[in-house]
Amino acid sequence: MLDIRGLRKTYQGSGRQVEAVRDLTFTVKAGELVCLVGPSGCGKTTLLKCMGGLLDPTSGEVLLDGVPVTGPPPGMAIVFQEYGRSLFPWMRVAENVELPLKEKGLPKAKRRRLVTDALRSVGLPDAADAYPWQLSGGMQQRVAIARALAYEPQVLLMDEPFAAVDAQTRADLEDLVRVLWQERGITVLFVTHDIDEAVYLGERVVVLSASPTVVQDELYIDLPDERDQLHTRVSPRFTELRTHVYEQIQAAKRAARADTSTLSAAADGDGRPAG
Amino acid sequence: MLDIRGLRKTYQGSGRQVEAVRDLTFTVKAGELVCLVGPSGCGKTTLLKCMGGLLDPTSGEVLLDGVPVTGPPPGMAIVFQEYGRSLFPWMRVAENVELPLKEKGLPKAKRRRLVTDALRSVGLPDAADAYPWQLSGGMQQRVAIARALAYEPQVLLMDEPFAAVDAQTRADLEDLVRVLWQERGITVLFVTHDIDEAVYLGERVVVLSASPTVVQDELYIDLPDERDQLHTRVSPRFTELRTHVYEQIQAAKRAARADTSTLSAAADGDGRPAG
Amino acid sequence: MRNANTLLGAAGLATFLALGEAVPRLGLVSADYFPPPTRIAGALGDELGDGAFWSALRDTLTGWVLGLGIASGAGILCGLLITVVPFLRQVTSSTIEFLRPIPSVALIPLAVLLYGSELRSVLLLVVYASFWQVLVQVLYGVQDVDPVADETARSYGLGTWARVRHVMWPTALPYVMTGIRLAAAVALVLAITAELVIGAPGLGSLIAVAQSSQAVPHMYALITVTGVLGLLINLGARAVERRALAWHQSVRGEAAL
Amino acid sequence: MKALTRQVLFAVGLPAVLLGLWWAASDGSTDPFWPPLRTILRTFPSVWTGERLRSDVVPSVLRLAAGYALAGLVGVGLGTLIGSRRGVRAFCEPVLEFLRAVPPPVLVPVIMLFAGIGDTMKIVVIASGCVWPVLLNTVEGVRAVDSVMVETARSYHIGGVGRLRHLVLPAASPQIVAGLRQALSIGIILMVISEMFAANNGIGFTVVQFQRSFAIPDMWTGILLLGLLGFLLSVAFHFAERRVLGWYHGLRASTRRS
Amino acid sequence: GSSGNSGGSASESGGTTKVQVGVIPIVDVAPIYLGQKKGIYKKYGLDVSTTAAQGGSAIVPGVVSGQFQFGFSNTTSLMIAQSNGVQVKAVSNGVATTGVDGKDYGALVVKKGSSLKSAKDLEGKTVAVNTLKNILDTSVRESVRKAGGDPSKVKFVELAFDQMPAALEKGQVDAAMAVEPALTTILNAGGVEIASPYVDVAKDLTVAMYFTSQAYAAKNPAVVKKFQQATAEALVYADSHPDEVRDVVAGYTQIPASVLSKVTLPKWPRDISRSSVETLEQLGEQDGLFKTAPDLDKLLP
Ligand SMILES: Nc1ncnc2c1ncn2[C@@H]1O[C@H](COP(=O)(O)OP(=O)(O)OP(=O)(O)O)[C@@H](O)[C@H]1O
Ligand SMILES: Nc1ncnc2c1ncn2[C@@H]1O[C@H](COP(=O)(O)OP(=O)(O)OP(=O)(O)O)[C@@H](O)[C@H]1O
Ligand SMILES: [Mg+2]
Ligand SMILES: [Mg+2]
Repeated sequence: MLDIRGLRKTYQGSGRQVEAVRDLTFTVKAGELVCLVGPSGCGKTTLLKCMGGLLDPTSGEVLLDGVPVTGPPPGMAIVFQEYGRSLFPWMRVAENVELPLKEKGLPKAKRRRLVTDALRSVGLPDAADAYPWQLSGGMQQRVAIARALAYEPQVLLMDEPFAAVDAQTRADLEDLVRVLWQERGITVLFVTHDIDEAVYLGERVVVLSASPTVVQDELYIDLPDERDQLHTRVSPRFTELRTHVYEQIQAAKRAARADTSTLSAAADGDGRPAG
Repeated sequence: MLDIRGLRKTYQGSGRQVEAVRDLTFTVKAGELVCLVGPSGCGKTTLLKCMGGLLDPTSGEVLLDGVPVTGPPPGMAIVFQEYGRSLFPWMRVAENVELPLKEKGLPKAKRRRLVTDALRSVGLPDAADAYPWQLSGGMQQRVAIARALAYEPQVLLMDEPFAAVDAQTRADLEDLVRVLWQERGITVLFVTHDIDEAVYLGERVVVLSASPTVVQDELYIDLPDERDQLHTRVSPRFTELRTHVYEQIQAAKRAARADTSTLSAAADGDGRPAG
Repeated sequence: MRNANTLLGAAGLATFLALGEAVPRLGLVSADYFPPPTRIAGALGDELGDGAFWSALRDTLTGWVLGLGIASGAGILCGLLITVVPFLRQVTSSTIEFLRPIPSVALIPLAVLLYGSELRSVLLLVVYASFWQVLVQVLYGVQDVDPVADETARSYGLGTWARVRHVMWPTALPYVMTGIRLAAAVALVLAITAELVIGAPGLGSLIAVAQSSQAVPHMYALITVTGVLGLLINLGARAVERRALAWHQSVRGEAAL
Repeated sequence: MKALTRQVLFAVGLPAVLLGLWWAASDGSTDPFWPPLRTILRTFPSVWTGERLRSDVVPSVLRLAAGYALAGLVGVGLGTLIGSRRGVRAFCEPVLEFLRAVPPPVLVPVIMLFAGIGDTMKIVVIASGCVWPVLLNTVEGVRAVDSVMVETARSYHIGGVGRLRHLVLPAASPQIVAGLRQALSIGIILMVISEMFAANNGIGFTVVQFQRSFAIPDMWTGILLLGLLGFLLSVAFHFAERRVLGWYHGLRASTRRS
Repeated sequence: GSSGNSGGSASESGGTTKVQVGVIPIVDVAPIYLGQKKGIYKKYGLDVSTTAAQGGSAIVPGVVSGQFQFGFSNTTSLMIAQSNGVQVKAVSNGVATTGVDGKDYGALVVKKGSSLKSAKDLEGKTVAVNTLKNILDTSVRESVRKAGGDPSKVKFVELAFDQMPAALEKGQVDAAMAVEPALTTILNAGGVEIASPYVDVAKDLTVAMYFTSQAYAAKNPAVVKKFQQATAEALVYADSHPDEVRDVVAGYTQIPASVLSKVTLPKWPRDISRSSVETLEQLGEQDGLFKTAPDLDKLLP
């Protein structure tokens, strides 16, 4: 379904040239739930924007059902990492969620039902009439998620969508995503920094290397399809998988670290700010 | 050192009235590292802003060394949850970090050293000349952290400061905070959603209830002072403590949930968006 | 809070009047050429009792309302069109910069040639001058769209029109409001200047008569009327703004404080 | 290089077409007020000779520069003050709105009472008109500074001058620049108006003189010159803006399609 | 608006022709208003309405484009217009100097206590006139010349009449060529007349005239004729009824009563003085006002 082929992206401008993504090739099959992990700044957001048709790759291509993506394809929803800025401050929460539905041409009654349901499912049934800037960070993020859910997309791209919510809500939302994915058969690409989350959620985890980015590892998650927060997370296989991913990320960072000054050095006590 | 007494905050405006914080009373001693956890939207950011003198409480007061806080007190640094918007887009990264030091009147050489060290310690030695909007989300967040560190505060308030960075970087930054805290003897108040992080970092964990907010629980973390990622996190006491905190948060949410429609209901399959 | 603002504003005006009273009374300039407000008030009373004044006021306001309406509508429309079609922006920018600084006063003979001293002459000048104000503000405002917001809109498949309506327009709105406030005053200024020079009926021609008649207090009284008109216009604009921009940082910050 | 040619083509394309249309439409004209473009262009070099450049264009441009600079300083200064203090705004706004609505041609005599009839008067007149777009835009820009940034600055004790320099002015700068841009063309307009009073040189004076003495083609050359002047100034402005607002244009363009 | 436009808004209905006249709202055009009031124009089958503009720059294009059928403009302006190919045609006298030195409706004045005693003293000084390169500076130069001074040494500055009193008093200009009612205002404030430039040009100087476009005159000779006759009658009437003139002026201007009672009224002779116009032409030519010499035969009726 989604084919990323030899994707490369170099940012230019204001006297800075960054090769964010060097060479990415992987495939997401229809109806798959793939988690993407990788060090901070490795190009996950860049990749997602290229897949969403919002950014033109420097070279390589993104194919959706075999057709190159040149603009935002229909039926795809993105939850942006910068959730705060992706909500329109001039619209109330319900209006924010409703807007894409309006553009889709849904009848009013249906729109209203979708909005109410989506807000309820992210735990914000009472926030419909608030402006986004009247909400806490986590609430804003959940509004952005609700907007994507109400849109009923075929493909859902989520960029660290649960970063700002508390552990309990996060667990609930994780289960929500899995339920929706199973019921609707949608394709989900999920960027996260939480390794447990990646393993718990995904059918497959793709580990990216540090920038300039390539695919460091791909891992099939052979946990049973029926997962739940209590039992899955304590199963031995889960622990094995998460350890594996953790090691891969460390390997990815180590490769990058070899040539730049280091973060762990700071933690060891010799690179911290003088004081 | 920091006394929060009967703090209450009600937001008003645009036809919405929210009692964000109902009644908070607790104390942070000088040189303590306290972690604050609580459900999304319970008022942690609000509390931090009141402590930082950025927001006037509706009633109650915040005392710093016995003196009521009316404006931002000197020697206090805040890392904002909305890291992206707290960086000035017209300044390069190094200038962003340097600005508060300039205002403090530090000599140029010292400023430059502090900036370089701080950026190195958060793993961004090469980003000094970039504009914030040329960085990834996690990198922006680390710039905001570097700014606070370079400022060499006595009191450090951090609002979910590691939400956007990867697991490895997060672990490194956690250790960095603990090292700085131990070496400089600063007072740290740390808001997080990650229960493990709260227990790993804190001397004490304060659990807030859902909105309208009160203190649900306070927990002294009796782990040894020398902590490290590998061993501390697998110790039985750590597991006990994190389970306790987890239960408290669930209790907090359960109390709130009793009267509003629920999030877990959605996860169970009956509250999700129709489709 | 609103009351406090009104009071402060009144205090500001009172200070201004007191200053105006003091300058001639202290002999800084002769009261013959710069009459104190008390004398202007007398002349203003004369004018208010005169039917000709009211019909002139109506004529001026007609020119102003029509001119401003046309200019704002055209400015907003052209501004949005020019930004939505990048080609247009590139092609027109030099022409816009060329036409903009051509002073409307230099167009007066042209206007007279085309329309004589009728309302249409006034309209031509008013529209020409205030159109640019709105247009430039729209161009800058649309440029201010947050890239993340725009990307959000595009990723949800919002079409061009929907993005104009739901993203560009609200972002540009604060700029547009400023543009319209600027244009409102410019339109008034031009309406009166045109009447003054061409002799189209309105406050401007009354001012011209007062000027050439050496009726200094009457002239100032009429100027005061134009100033008060400007004041009222601004009050209206502010009221609209408070409603339309309730979500905006500038208005929002005030409600919370 | 190619991009440059493209830009030049775009810049001259539409004006060329318009001039062509004008040329064609006016060619047979015998109306003294609508001279053929051919005549106007033929007159142009003889009117705006070196002597006139020195005696009329240069003084005008100098007065414009002085008035514009004054307006910029006052507009940004006052605007910042008014925008950041609600009380000051409430206090000043009625008076400012009052003054703003007074047409410059009737304001000039009043200004003459205080500033004489020399260059000072003209500079004040230019400034008095240019100041409004700058002032209004500054006020609105300052009012709209992002709350998170304001809080950041407060918590780091960035106050006073530092706050102005590092937070308020840069944050408002996109809007201030919009105002300065507007003021530029208004400045040219007021330059002409100010030279209609008590003047004996300047572009505006010359144009009005031509108009009154029915030297219509010469008057048209003056109008063309004013347009040309505005265009040149705006090109200069464009480059200055690109420098000053580099961060802003980079930010706005950063995530658009490359 | 092309010059071929014959009718404009002039239309005949029931024997009366509607005509628009562009005027400047000053004392000079009192005869038109008086003629309207007294029914003189009606008598000739004309329904006259006036539009007040600030100056010739709005009236001449208005007449040429057919917005106005007739207009009021000073003689020099008309000659300049004609020499530049603007097809105007004078139809009637407008206003003339009183011809009395020291008692004219326009005069060269200085402020109270000024050291300037005669036009000769103006050398090196600044004189305010309402428009440069026009009838006023030409006349002032003639006064200087007649007083034995060098007119090229006088500096002129443009200033509207209503600003002359203040500028004189503040010393921004040394002298001003003012006409009524600014003249009376200045004299009331203690100003002193040092010359009567109009009189210096010619005792019977035709200062301004009513005019139309040549196209209109060619197409509507009958209307022009009626306007000429009616205006002549109105001029004569005004000239002999100064009190009625003051009354009518009070109606269309706002000249304060105290000033109005003191203003010196101009003369409104029936006919244009061709010789004075010729003098004015020569002076204008001396001052370089004309591109090509105006053709008085074509301009004057
Ligand atoms: N607009 C831009 N201009 C220049 N460089 C950019 C821009 N956006 C991103 N980059 C650079 O591209 C690289 C990848 O950024 P990206 O946002 O894709 O990372 P990420 O994987 O999403 O990181 P994070 O997990 O921290 O969000 C970074 O080095 C960043 O500095
Ligand atoms: N400016 C505001 N106006 C109105 N209500 C507000 C405003 N800011 C916050 N609130 C409300 O106050 C409550 C607490 O918000 P706060 O941001 O303090 O929560 P939080 O604990 O930081 O949540 P999170 O973990 O999601 O960031 C929320 O219900 C929110 O809707
Ligand atoms: Mg990212
Ligand atoms: Mg928060």
